[in-house]
Amino acid sequence: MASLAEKRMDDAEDRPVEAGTEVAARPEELRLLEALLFASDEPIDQAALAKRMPDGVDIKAALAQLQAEYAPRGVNLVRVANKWTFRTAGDLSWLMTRESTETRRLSRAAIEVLAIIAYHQPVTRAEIEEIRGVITSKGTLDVLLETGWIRPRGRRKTPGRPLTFGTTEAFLSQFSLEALGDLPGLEELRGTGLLDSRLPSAFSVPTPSDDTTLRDDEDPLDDGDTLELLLAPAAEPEGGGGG
Amino acid sequence: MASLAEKRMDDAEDRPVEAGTEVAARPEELRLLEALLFASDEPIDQAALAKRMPDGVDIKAALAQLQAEYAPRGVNLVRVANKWTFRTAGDLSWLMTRESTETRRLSRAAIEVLAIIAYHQPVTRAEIEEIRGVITSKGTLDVLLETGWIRPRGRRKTPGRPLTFGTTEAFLSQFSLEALGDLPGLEELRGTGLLDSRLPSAFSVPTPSDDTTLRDDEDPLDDGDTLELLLAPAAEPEGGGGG
Amino acid sequence: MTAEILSFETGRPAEVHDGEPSLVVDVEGYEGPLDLLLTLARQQKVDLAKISILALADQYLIFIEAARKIRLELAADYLVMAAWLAFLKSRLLLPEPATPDGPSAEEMATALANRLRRLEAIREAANRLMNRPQLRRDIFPRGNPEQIAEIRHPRFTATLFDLLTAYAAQRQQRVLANVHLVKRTVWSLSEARASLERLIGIAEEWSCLDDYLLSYVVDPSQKATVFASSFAAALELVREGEMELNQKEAFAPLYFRKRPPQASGAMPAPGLSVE
Repeated sequence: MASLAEKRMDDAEDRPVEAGTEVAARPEELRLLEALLFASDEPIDQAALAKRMPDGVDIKAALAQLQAEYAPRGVNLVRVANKWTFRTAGDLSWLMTRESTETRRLSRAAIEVLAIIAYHQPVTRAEIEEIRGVITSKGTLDVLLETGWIRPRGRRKTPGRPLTFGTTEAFLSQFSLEALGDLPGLEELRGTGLLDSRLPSAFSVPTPSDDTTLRDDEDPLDDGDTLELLLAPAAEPEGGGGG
Repeated sequence: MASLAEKRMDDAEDRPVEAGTEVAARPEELRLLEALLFASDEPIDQAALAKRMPDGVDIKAALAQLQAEYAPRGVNLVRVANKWTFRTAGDLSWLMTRESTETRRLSRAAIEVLAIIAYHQPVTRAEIEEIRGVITSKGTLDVLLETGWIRPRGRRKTPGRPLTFGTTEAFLSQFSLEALGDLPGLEELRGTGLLDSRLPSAFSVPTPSDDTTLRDDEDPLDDGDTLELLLAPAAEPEGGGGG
Repeated sequence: MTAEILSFETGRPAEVHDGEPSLVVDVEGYEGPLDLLLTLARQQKVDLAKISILALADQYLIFIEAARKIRLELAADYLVMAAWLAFLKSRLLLPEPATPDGPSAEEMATALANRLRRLEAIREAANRLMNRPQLRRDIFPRGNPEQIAEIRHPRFTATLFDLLTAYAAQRQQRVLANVHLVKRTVWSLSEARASLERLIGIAEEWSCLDDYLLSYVVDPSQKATVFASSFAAALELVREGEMELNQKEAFAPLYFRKRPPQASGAMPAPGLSVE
């Protein structure tokens, strides 16, 4: 058996011939153990290892030695639930992640909410819902906050102290706007045909501003405000439960 | 050593804190590399490794060093299909056999056809049959395609537009070949002129190549080509009906 | 002779079933005539380059004869090869014609020898290939690979056009919805008349229109439109002789009653009589 394997090794050109001299005296059982542990598709306990290994090997000692050998390496021999397996060293777990970006289109609802925030800011969730005529789901605001294009500005000085939302600089850069005032107004929207020209004369489009200074009717955000709290429906009783 | 290690085993579930002194000076990049390569069961190419490693690391040198370090071990760093991966040492196959799931037993005909495809690629079914002096049954090609070791590459620009076959990366991986040039006995075969005298001079192919770019005398596969259709005898009139 | 032919059975490299009886001309076991020829050639135990094609042809023909004697079904390939070898043999034995057209017998013999060499070479290569350490047979990859976690960072896209379209569409939709609501709050003339007709059905005596209307119309914001429509409708009903209206002075409350069947002017109204 061994001679067959040796012959195979001879025509395998991918293995360098010389070995590190300092490990020349490494006991063969360590090689066997590391091969078994490496190839196993699940952690193995000591008894199972012993069954596979030649007789007379002190498995416990060999495992201990192997563990010590691999301790400083990028891969460690670890014991999980009394079974042994190789695992990436804990301090290198960052290597085991890959970051990637994926392009996602905003949902229709998100774009609608974003548009209203842009034109009507500072605006509360209840006001957004009044304009849209539908409840805004928490998910929609979550997504918009994730884009970084909107931000909670403060709290409106009304009962319930609802959050006010506004747009960010990232919003301007996303839509290639120099300033929020560059958003087209009523006449321009009419000019492009986006707005019906027969709208009642009382119809108006606000002149948007993303001035960061709070309005008179706005309070600053509370210290304890976190996004989690900000978006909880309870914070805005008039918003109602997300439909 | 054993007693120390034992003590470590007892209190350290994960890994001992201090390192063996002989590897204390081991460069960090070796740890990173071995972690990356150990974690994957697929070979990784140098470029992909470089992308994950800190800048300024000489990947090639580090890989060579890692390969030398692991050469005497039960797990070796090998290069297959120009990519790097850890594999159990070839001489330990006697130990690992129980690990092996039912290995595919190829028929003699399938082995021959595989070898012809490997050494003569790109090659058509008719050319395979010319070398073997016998019709290739559809079943033989089916079995080989199922292994994933061969693939239809394109169509030869000759009457009947027969398929050309070549080997895959899985083939190189299966037989631990760094590249097709490492096929055993390839040099001798070339020396005897047996590889290139077979074909008409227009198709002279002195060396096998699994380069995915098609040869001058190859057309790409048609959109509608499916394996079912590809292997139907009708596609290669010169192949005749399966024996 | 048969024994000699069959002796090379044992020399076959692979896939001959061990348990088979030894006195069988086993064409089935061969991968075609070239394989058979190669096996026969091995019996000559010489370098294929120096093989006697003449002797090989003889052996092949004898084998085929033996197979035919025991009425083995032979694939056409074998018979074609036999015919060709018989032809080659006769060419090799006869002196070459003075003006040969096509390849000479020697060239044909060499070509055959080369084909055999090629087949043997590829078989040798196949053997060496299969003897290499094979994945999951001799050597193994990491059995329990660790997944590389993918951290996805979404990049959201939206265009200014999307934004403006969404805004304009929403605002417009709301405005139209408001206009619709306003329409519903306006009392049309016919609505007013229908209401008044219901009212005068009750009011035999002079009643104050304002009181009726106020109790009828709940929403104070609708007061103006209700009064306007009702007044117009009331005038219409008076003109048709259905009711009588009475008002003491300008801006005073309006009184109305159902017009008595024959009481045109019989009962003096408290104030200004509209007729």
